[in-house]
Amino acid sequence: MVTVKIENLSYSYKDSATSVLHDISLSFSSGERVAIIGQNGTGKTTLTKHLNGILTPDTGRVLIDNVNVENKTTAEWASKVGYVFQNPNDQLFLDTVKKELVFGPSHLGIPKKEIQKRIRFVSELVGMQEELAEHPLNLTDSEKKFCAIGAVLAMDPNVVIMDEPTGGQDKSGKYRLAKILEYLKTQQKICIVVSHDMRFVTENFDRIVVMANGHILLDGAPKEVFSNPQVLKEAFVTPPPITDLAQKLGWETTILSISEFIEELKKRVQ
Amino acid sequence: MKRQGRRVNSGSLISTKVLVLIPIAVGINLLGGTLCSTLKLPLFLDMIGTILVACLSGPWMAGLCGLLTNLFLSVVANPIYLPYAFVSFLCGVVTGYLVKMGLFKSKLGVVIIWLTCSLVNTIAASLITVYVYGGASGVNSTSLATIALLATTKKIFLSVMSTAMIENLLDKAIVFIIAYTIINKIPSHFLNQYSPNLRSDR
Amino acid sequence: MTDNWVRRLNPKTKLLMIPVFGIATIVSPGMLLGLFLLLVVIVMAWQANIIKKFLQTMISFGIPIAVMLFIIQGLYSPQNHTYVANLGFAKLGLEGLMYGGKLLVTLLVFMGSFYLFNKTIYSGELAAALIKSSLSDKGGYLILASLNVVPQMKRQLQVIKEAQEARGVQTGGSLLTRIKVFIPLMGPVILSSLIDTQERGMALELRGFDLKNVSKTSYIQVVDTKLDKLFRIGMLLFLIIVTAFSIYLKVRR
Amino acid sequence: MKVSSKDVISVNNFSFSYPQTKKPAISSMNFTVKEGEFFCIVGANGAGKSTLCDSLVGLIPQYFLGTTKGQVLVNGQETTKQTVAELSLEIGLVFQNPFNQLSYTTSTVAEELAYGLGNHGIPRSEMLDRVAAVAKKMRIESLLDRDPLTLSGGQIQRVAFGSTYILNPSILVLDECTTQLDPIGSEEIFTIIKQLNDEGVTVVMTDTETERLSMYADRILLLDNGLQMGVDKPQAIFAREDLEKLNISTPLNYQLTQELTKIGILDSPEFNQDIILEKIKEVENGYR
Repeated sequence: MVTVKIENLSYSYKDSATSVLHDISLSFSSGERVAIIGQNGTGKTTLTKHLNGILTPDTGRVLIDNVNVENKTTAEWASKVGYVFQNPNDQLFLDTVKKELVFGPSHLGIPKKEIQKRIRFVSELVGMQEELAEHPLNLTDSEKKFCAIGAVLAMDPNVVIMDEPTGGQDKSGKYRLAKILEYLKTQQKICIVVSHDMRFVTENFDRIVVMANGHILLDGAPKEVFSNPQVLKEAFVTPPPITDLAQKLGWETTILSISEFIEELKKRVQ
Repeated sequence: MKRQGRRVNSGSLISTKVLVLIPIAVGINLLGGTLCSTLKLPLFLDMIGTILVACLSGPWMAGLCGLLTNLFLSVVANPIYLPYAFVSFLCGVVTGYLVKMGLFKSKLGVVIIWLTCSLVNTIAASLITVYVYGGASGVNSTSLATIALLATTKKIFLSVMSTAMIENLLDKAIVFIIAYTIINKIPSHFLNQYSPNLRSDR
Repeated sequence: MTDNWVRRLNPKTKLLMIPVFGIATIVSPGMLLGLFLLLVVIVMAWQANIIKKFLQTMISFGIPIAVMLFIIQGLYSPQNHTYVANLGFAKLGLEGLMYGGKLLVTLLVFMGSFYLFNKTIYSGELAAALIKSSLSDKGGYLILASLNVVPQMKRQLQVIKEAQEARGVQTGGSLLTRIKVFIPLMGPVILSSLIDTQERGMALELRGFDLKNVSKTSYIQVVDTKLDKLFRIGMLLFLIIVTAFSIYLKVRR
Repeated sequence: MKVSSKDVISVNNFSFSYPQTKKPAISSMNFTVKEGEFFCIVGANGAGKSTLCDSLVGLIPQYFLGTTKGQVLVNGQETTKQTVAELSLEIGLVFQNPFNQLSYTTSTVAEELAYGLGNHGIPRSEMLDRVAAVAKKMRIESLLDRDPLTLSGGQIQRVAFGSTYILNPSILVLDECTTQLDPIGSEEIFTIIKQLNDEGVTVVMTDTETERLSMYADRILLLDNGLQMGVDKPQAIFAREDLEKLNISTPLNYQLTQELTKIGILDSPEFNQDIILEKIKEVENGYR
């Protein structure tokens, strides 16, 4: 079991007077898959960077399992809070995929046997078992991302944060990501993902947080969130095309997938 | 019809491919220095980019890279660094030629480059410190060490050179260890676009 | 940036000032001419509205050097024969002091005119001036790109530092751990910059960087007035006269 | 119809392999692009989309070392007969990462846009006119005095795009140029591309996201593992049964069309959203 609580968090960057985050309160509990969406520059990444102490709030606090994040360094939180950066090139520095995966757990002092077991499992989960001996820079951008995700998952953190994992992923990449999210849910982890891909978000998340200008505009299940076209417009978020189509037809129920659309249509014409 | 790919601009003095590498290498040099001050290391480590260029595009480009590094330092940080541009230039050229001779392929070779480079740097930098700055370019730990030595030996050049030598051997040792480690991490498909005399085939 | 006559001078004029003033100071006997040229630079800095920063830089640069020169040359110069004071552990020599003084003035003239040049030109203007004077546009590229690439790399370094901390890499601690952390930090910076380099080179080619037989043009206009040309000729004449006069003085002695 | 019958690009049996790799990155490419066409290249990651784009603008084989076979013709001329710079006056390339498209020698957006013109020796008076015109087209007039490195992703992508377009190429190659943008940002870029295409510019575009491509493309080239799997109209490409295997997601519009045809609301596949909307409304009203 793990809990994350953000209490009245406000933050502004040193070099600018305007604040990036305003009085944000959120809490997440075990097994939740949460997507944070919103336009570029609204503070999504800034918010997630508070969860492992990369940034410290100006006011308010962040508690993980009731421990204030500020009490430990980011490196110390690494075993508990895994963070996958947007650009895998920022994170990878070793010369094989396997070394990248081993790096985290061996730093935590985990026995060799256990590490081997984890690597076997994680490399399969992220689809990298064939590439273990490969140099990360010889991988495609999408593979690099999975390598970075694997490196974080190998530490078996209870909270996993991913910044834009969907960007540039093809179909199989997104499918693999969905599998990873599913696995994390069965393990009762908290998974927080920043994404622009509305279709992916509606299909794979239990909860969506919509941000605009450092505020939280909406927070709830995909159905609730996408039933507010006015607010979404304010956040410059476009709902998935199928939802949009149903709204244009004037249907009251919020549609998130093709099958739902067809079902609703059948209901209406019967 | 089958033909080898070629660069159309091969006639020009510096190809674009090499040219764009230099500002990046200058940036790497400066970042090394910046990182030293943020990590509070008593070192400079501002030659990693130059070594990289020496490996990828030869001695003269490496010299140019060293020259620009100091030019830039004198523009943004402190004009004191300007005269030492000559030293960085010389170090780049020397390193470049030694790499060209194939010395970067083995660990022993790297040791030779390290010693040569430290020596060249020490002599050239001392000459500048003595003849341009009259013995010390400012108040820091090195200058204080110089004065201490001066008080006992009474010989300016000797004092300047001994402190510079110690400082250089340590700094360049770390620089070459890092550069060697990193260059051996660059995947071959990238290096293939540049020069072949880099490292033993792995 | 405020507009004034110092800023409006052609970059080439200000660039020429550095060697002319510096060399004139070196060749002239004593330090009088040097002091006068330093005064000229100071007046120009005042006219360019950068006097405060200028003086701050000159002082923070000059005082440590002055102190060191005083100790090293004043106390330990082998030329010392005439002693002006005895400090107990060493004697203060006149020759060393004079030499140190001349060196200090020379350095201040060089650094001062360099600082003035550096702070009163707009970097794009320099490149444009260099391109116009048919000095290689590749040289212009190297100077400007080196200046522009660094801030972005610094930002990237910051992101990488965060990413590595998030992976459990400690960036503080003993000297050894701090040296060890250098690779996880510099490695990604270097490797990802090298990858970017490839595309940047491609982009330059696509934008006609390497075109031959084309006289390149620039968006930035560089004004080279008659006054600029006059200044430049004047400075060169000045240098010749100073050199000739100094040689004459030396020969006569 | 905006598309003419003239071939502006023809790729004849073209293959390329990078040094020291046995498998070619792309092999036996055979297709043509017509003047005014909106031509898309679709394929999974690593299928060879970028390699193909680099080949169209001459970077392969002029900039990258490697082995080539066959030829690429742009406006009837082999790409190897001109330098990349000369070729860029006919065919421009926009990268995925706009930061790599900047020259790093300028301190304002206006200078950045003008940079390529300067290299081609365009007189300053004409430069000013063209900068103003392109800025208007790319909707970056208000940014002209800003430092490019301080802009947001969407803004900088438009600057990068503008700096390519300012050379007036009649063909534009766009290599996943919206992947790094948020939905609004990529919408803006797509609108601009569509507008240029309507004005007669030939567009060659790659993306992993098929949703939008399916709406704009006249024809699609399907790539897999460096091989050409087919060139056809989007309707035909997205109706293929091997898409799943090739790792390409079917656009929602197509899935919906298939479902609607199944339950008899549409008689034949229809991809225009407005028409679909109309049809459904008709059916709904009929039952009310």
